[in-house]
Amino acid sequence: MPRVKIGLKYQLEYLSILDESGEADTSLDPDLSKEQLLKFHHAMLLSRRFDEYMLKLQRQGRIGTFAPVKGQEAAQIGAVANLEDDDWLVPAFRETAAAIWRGTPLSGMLLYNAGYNEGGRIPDEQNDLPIAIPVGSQIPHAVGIAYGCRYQDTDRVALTFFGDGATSEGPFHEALNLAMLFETPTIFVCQNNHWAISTPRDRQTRSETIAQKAIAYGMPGIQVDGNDVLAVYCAVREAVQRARDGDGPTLVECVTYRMEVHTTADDPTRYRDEEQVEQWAKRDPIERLQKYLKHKEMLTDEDIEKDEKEIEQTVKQAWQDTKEQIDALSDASVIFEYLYAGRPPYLEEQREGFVGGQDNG
Amino acid sequence: MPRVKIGLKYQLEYLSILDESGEADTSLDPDLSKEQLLKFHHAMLLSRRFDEYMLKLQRQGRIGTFAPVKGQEAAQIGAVANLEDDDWLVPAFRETAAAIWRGTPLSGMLLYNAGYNEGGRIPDEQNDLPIAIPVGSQIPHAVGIAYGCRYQDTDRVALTFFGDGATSEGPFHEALNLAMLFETPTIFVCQNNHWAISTPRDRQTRSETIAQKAIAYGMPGIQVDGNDVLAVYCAVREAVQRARDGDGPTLVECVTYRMEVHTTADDPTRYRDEEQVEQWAKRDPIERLQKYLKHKEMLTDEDIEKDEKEIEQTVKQAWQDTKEQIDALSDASVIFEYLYAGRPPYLEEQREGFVGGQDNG
Amino acid sequence: MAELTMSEALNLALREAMDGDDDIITLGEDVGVNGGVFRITDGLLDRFGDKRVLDTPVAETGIAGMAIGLAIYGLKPVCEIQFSGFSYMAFNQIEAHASRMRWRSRGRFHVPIVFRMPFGAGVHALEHHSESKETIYAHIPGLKMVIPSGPRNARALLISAIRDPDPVIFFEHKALYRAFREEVPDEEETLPLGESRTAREGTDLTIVAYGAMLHRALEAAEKLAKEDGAEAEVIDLISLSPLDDSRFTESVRRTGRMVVVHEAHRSFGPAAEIITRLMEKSFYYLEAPVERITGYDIQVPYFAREQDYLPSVERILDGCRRALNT
Amino acid sequence: MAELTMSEALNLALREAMDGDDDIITLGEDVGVNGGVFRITDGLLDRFGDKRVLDTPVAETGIAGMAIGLAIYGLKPVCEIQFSGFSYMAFNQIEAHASRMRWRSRGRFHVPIVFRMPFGAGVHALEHHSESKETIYAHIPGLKMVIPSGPRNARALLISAIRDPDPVIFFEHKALYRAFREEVPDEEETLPLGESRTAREGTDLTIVAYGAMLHRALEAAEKLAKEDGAEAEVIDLISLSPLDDSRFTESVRRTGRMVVVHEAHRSFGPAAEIITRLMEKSFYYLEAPVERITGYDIQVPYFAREQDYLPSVERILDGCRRALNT
Ligand SMILES: Cc1ncc(C[n+]2csc(CCOP(=O)(O)OP(=O)(O)O)c2C)c(N)n1
Ligand SMILES: Cc1ncc(C[n+]2csc(CCOP(=O)(O)OP(=O)(O)O)c2C)c(N)n1
Ligand SMILES: [Mg+2]
Ligand SMILES: [Mg+2]
Repeated sequence: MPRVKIGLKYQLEYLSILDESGEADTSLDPDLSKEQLLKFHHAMLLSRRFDEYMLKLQRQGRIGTFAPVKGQEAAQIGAVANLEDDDWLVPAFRETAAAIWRGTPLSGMLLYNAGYNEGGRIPDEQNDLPIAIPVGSQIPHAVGIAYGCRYQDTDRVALTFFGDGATSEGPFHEALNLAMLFETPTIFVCQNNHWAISTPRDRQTRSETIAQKAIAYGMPGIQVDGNDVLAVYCAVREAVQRARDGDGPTLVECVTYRMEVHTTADDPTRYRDEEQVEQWAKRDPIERLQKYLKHKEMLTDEDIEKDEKEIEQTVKQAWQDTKEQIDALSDASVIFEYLYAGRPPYLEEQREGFVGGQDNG
Repeated sequence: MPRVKIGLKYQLEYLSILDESGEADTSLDPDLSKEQLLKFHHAMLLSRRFDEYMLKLQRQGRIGTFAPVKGQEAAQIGAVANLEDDDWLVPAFRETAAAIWRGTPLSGMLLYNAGYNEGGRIPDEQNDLPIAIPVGSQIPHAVGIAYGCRYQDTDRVALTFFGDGATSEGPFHEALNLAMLFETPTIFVCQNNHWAISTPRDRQTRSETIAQKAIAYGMPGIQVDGNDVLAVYCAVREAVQRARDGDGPTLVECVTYRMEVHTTADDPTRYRDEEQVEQWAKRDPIERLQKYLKHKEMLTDEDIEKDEKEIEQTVKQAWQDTKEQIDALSDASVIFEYLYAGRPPYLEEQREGFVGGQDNG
Repeated sequence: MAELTMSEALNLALREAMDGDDDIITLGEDVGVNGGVFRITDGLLDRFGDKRVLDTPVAETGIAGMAIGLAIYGLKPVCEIQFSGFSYMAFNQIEAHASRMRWRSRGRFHVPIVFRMPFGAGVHALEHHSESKETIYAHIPGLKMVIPSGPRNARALLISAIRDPDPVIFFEHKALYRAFREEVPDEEETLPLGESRTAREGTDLTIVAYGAMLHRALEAAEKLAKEDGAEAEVIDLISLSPLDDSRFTESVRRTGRMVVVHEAHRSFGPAAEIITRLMEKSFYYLEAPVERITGYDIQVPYFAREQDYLPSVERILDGCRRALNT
Repeated sequence: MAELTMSEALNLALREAMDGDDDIITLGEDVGVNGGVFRITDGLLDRFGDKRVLDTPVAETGIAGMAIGLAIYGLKPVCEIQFSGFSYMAFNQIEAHASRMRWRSRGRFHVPIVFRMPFGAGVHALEHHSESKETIYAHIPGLKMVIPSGPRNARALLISAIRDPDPVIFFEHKALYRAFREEVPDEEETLPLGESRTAREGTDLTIVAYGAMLHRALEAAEKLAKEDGAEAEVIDLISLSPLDDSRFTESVRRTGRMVVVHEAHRSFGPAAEIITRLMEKSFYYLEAPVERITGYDIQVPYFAREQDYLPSVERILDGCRRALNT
C-alpha cells in the first residue's frame, strides 16, 4: 500500500429546510407543533426588538457598548430550543436571543450593558454562564461542564456558542480535542456570521467550511443554514440526542450574517459593502419564519401586530425596571464583593478606606 | 440542496516506499544517488550512536536530562535533507538527527546538555532556531520566518518539527491557520512517535490520522511511513517544492516510534508494553535503509563497520572537546549576558554585586 | 509643529517609522482595512500595502508567535494586541520566546518586536478592556515595558521602541488616546527607553506616576500648590522596565517624601518596586512613609463604577497631605 | 505518624481528599497511568479510576478551561500543570475566568480549583523547568497563591486548598519534593490559607522567606547565631496571596531589621510587596533598610549555573549582616 488514499470516517453535510421564500423541504420539515413554532417566532421577534431598543439606548448614551444580535436569531433560538431547563448554556457575548429564550431577564441584560456588575448575575436555577468576552475562551468550559453531567450520570448536555473568529483561537482547538477524547456531551455551535469585527470569513480561515474543522478531532460536524430556524433546530437536535445518548460531541456550523455593527463602538462602513448586507437582508430569519408560518396558517399579520405591541411594552417595561434597579443599587462599595468567599484582611482594609473616604495602606 | 454532502478539496494520502524488509516500491523509489543515500545513512547512524553515547553520559551523571531521538532518525533526516543551507529549521527538543544533518556541532549539543547556556548557540550562517521546550510553542515561529522569506522575495522555506502531543496545543492550531491565510512557505512536519511522555497517540486525539488535521485549515496534508527515509524524503520534497513555488504550506505526518525513554527523567516501564517497542524495533529505520542499500549494492557490512568506527571516534572526540570547552569557560558572571543588547543600570549593579561577591540593591 | 492627539501621534510614528524602513511590518486584528479599533493604524494599509500591514485572524498566540518568527528572520514587527486584557492569550509566546530568544541563542538571534496594547480604565469599556497589569510584563527579564503619557512622548517613544533591538511591551492608555492635543514637532523625535522625566518641579514632595494617572497626579499637584502651598515634584516614569530609579531617588533626596500613583492593582504592583528601590537607595532621606495610591486589589468594575476603582485626584491629594503631615 | 517526603505527603493529601469526596477530580498531563512526572499522583488512577483521574492531552489551556467548567458544574478539580513554566499556556484561562467567575457571576458560580504546579530551581532541570514567577499569580485579584515549605505543611495546605471555595495556585518546589522527610500525623490535618508561620524565633532580625529558600534562610540563621551571636526570627510566608502581613510586621516591630529572601526575580518581585507592607505598617520601627536577597533579573541559567542564580546561604548571611550592621 505505497501511495493510497485515506478514507475519512465522517462525511460532512449541509442542511437547509426552509428556503428564502419560507418554503419548507417537506421530507425534512420537523413538523413542529404550532405552539412550539410560535414560541420560536416570539422569541426571535422579541430579541430583534430588544436589540434595536438597546441600540437606541446606546446611541442616546444611556447604556454602554454591546454586541447586537440582529440577523442571528434563528441560529440561536433554533439551537437552544433543544435544551432542557437544566441543560447548560455557555455563551460568548452576542447571545441575546439565546439568553432571552433561556429566561435571562431583559432588565438584567440592560443593567449589565449600563455598566453594573449586578447585571451579570444569572438567575439561580438557570444553568447559563455569564457573558465571556475573550474570544473563544469559553469553549473549554462547555467541555468541563459536560464532563460533569456525565460524571454524575445525568443525561444533561452543555451547548456553547462562538463565532467564526473564535475558531482561530487555540482554546477552540484544545476544547474540541478534549471533548472527543472524553466523549463529553457538548454541542459546539459556531455562528459563522461572516465577520470578526472587520475580518471577513474568508480571511479568518482558508477552510471551505467551519464544519470541516471537526475532522481534525474525529468529531462529527455539520453545516446548516443558520438563518433557517428549522434547519438549525434539526441539526442541533441530532447533536443533542447524540450527546444524551453518550455518543459524544458535535460541531454545528450555522451560516448566518451579522446584520449590524460588530459592537456599538464599531463602524462597518469602513470595511464592508452595504450590498452584501442587503443581500443577506433577503434571507432574514424572522421574515422567513413568518412566511412559513403564514403559509401553514399558523400566523396572521394581525397576530404579528399584536405580538409586536406586546413586545414593545415588554421592552419598555424592562428599561423602566432597569432604571429603578439602578436607583435602588446600594453604594459603590459593592465593588469589594465577590472576590473570594470571604474578604481577606488587606482587602477589608481597602474597603474600609474606600467607605471612609481615605486610602488605607 | 437541503441535505447534501460537502465535497472536500484535499484528498489525504498515505505514502510508504521502503517496506520493512528494505524492499522499495519501484514506481515510487526516488532513485537518489549513492552519495546522497550514503549521506542519509551516515547521518542516521551517527545520530543513533551519539544518542546512545549521550544516554551513557547521562547515566553516569556527566550530562543532564535530554530527549533521545532513537527510532526517529528517518523522519528527521528524510525531512531536512530537502532543505538548502539557507532554508530555515525550527526544531522542538528531540531533533538531534536533524541538528547533526544541519551542521550543529556535537560538542555544542553536549555543552547544552551539560547545563551550559553556551551550548544553545547555533553557528552563524546556520539558519536553525535553538531548542524550544514548551510543546508546540515553536510552530508559529516557522510561519513568521517563512513569511519573511517570501516578503524578501527569496525562495527560502521554513520547516518545523513537532510531535503528536504538540498537535493538541493551541499554537499548533493558530500557526497552521495563519500559514494558510498568508500562504507562507512553511513545512509542518509532525513526528508522530506514538507517545507524549506517557500518553499514547490514541489518547492524544481521536482523529484517525494527524495528517487530516490539515483539512481544518484547507491545507494539504499527507501521512507517511516515518521510518522509511525515502518516503519521508519524497513527501517533504513535494511540500518543499510547493512552498518554493509559492503554493503555501503542507502538513506532513511521519508515523514513527519513540524507541527510548521520553527523556532521561522518564521511566516508560510504568506505562508502556515492551512488546510494542519490540514490534517497532523490527521497523527500525536504519536497518531498513541498510537492507535497501545492500540490496542496491551501495553498502557492505565492511562499509558499515568502517563507518561505525569512524563515528565512535567522532563522538568520543566531541565529548573531549566539550570537556575542554567547559574547562575554558569564563566565570559564571556570563549569566548576566544576552538579556538585552545593552545592560540596564540595575542589571549592571546586580552583575557587579555578583562579581564582587555581595548583593547590590 | 502640529497639534495632535495621542492616537494621531502614534499613527504618525508608525507611518514615519515604516516610511523609513521596509523591514517594519504591522500585524494584528483589524489593523488593516479597519485601521485598528482605535484607528492607530489608520491609513497604513493604503500607504504600505497588504504585505506590510497584515490583518490577522483572531489568534493572539499566533500573532505573537508569527511576529517572533518575523523578527528572527530579520524584520521588525509591530504587533497590535487589541487590548492588553487579551495579551494573556499570547503570554506564553512573550514569556517563553520573545523575552528569551537573544538569551537562549547567545545573541545569535534577537527579536526587535513592539507589542502595542491599549490598556487602562476610564473609557466606559467592557470587561477585560480596562486592565492595568503592567507589573506582569515589568517582572519578566528580557522585556522592556514602556508607557507614554501624552502625544509628544508617545510618538517619540514608539519610534524608539520600534528601533530598539529588544522586545518592547508598549502600553497605550485608552483614556489618553483622544484626551488632549499637544504640539508634536515635524521633524522626527525619539526618546531613550529607560529614562523617566520630570513633569513638574517641586521641592516639598515627590509624586511618581505614569500613563493616565500622571495627569491626575499633576492635577493633584496643582491643587496642593493652591490649597496647601506645597510644591510637589511629579515624575513621569515612562519606562517601567528598565526602571529608571535614579530620577525619583534623586528627587526624594531633596523632598524627603514620596507618593506613588498607579491604576494597577495595589498588591504586588509597580508601586511596591518603586518604594523598595527608594528604600534601598535613599532610606535615610525619607522623612515619612511613602504613600501608594493605586487601583484596589479587585477586578476593575464595569464602567458605571470604574471611577470608584481608579485613584481620584482627591485620593492622590489626601495621600500627599498624609505624606506631608507625618 | 509516618516520616514522609514532601512528594509522599502531597500524594497522601490527594488520596485523603479524594477518599472523602467524590467531587474531587484530578486531571493533567501524565497524572494517571504514569502517576505524574514527579509521582505526586501515583496510585490515584488505580484507586479512583479513570473517571476521576484524567490523563489529558498536552493542552494547558484546555486543561485549565475544562477544570473551570468542572468547577462551575459543582465538582472540585485539582489540575496538575506539569511545570509552572508551562502555566503561561493557560494564563488566559486563569486570569480571565478562574479568578473572575465568582465576581463576574456575582456569586452564582465559583470555581474551587487547585492548580498544582512544580516550580523553582535547583534540580538540574531543563529550561522553563526552574521558574519562580509566583508574583504574576499573587498580583491577580481573585486567586489565592500558596507555597508550602515541607512535607507536613504541604499535606495540610493541599487539603485546605482543595476544600477552599476559590481558585488556588499551589506552587510545589521541586527541590523540596524529596529533600527531607518529616513526621506527618496519621489523622487529617489542615492549615488555613493566608496565614504565615514562625519557623524560628529570634530577637535581632527578621528573615522572611518561603518555599525552598526558607531552608536556606534557616541555615543562614543558624550560622548567624553561631558566628555572630545574633538571633534571627525566620518567617515562612506560606501564602503569598492573601499575604499575611501581620506576622512579619509584628516581628519587625520587635527586631527592627528585616531581610526578605526569594528565588523569584528581584524587580517587581514578592520582596517589594513585603517591604512595602512593612513600611506602610511599621515604618518607624525600622532601624535599617530592608535587604532583599533574591534571584537576579535574568532568566534562570541552565543547570550548570543555576546555583549562581539562586540566593545562597552566604548571600543571605551577608544580607543579614548588612541589616544588622547599619
Ligand atoms: C481574545 C480576544 N481577542 C480579541 C478580542 C476583541 N474582539 C471582540 S469580538 C472579536 C471578533 C470575534 O469574532 P467572532 O468570533 O466571529 O464573533 P462575532 O463578533 O462575529 O460574534 C474580537 C477580535 C476579544 N474580545 N478577545
Ligand atoms: C507546554 C508544555 N507542556 C508540557 C510540557 C512537558 N512535556 C515535555 S515533552 C511532552 C510531550 C510531548 O509530546 P510530543 O509533542 O509527542 O513530542 P515527543 O516528546 O514525543 O517528541 C510534555 C508533556 C512541555 N515541555 N511544554
Ligand atoms: Mg463572526
Ligand atoms: Mg510524541
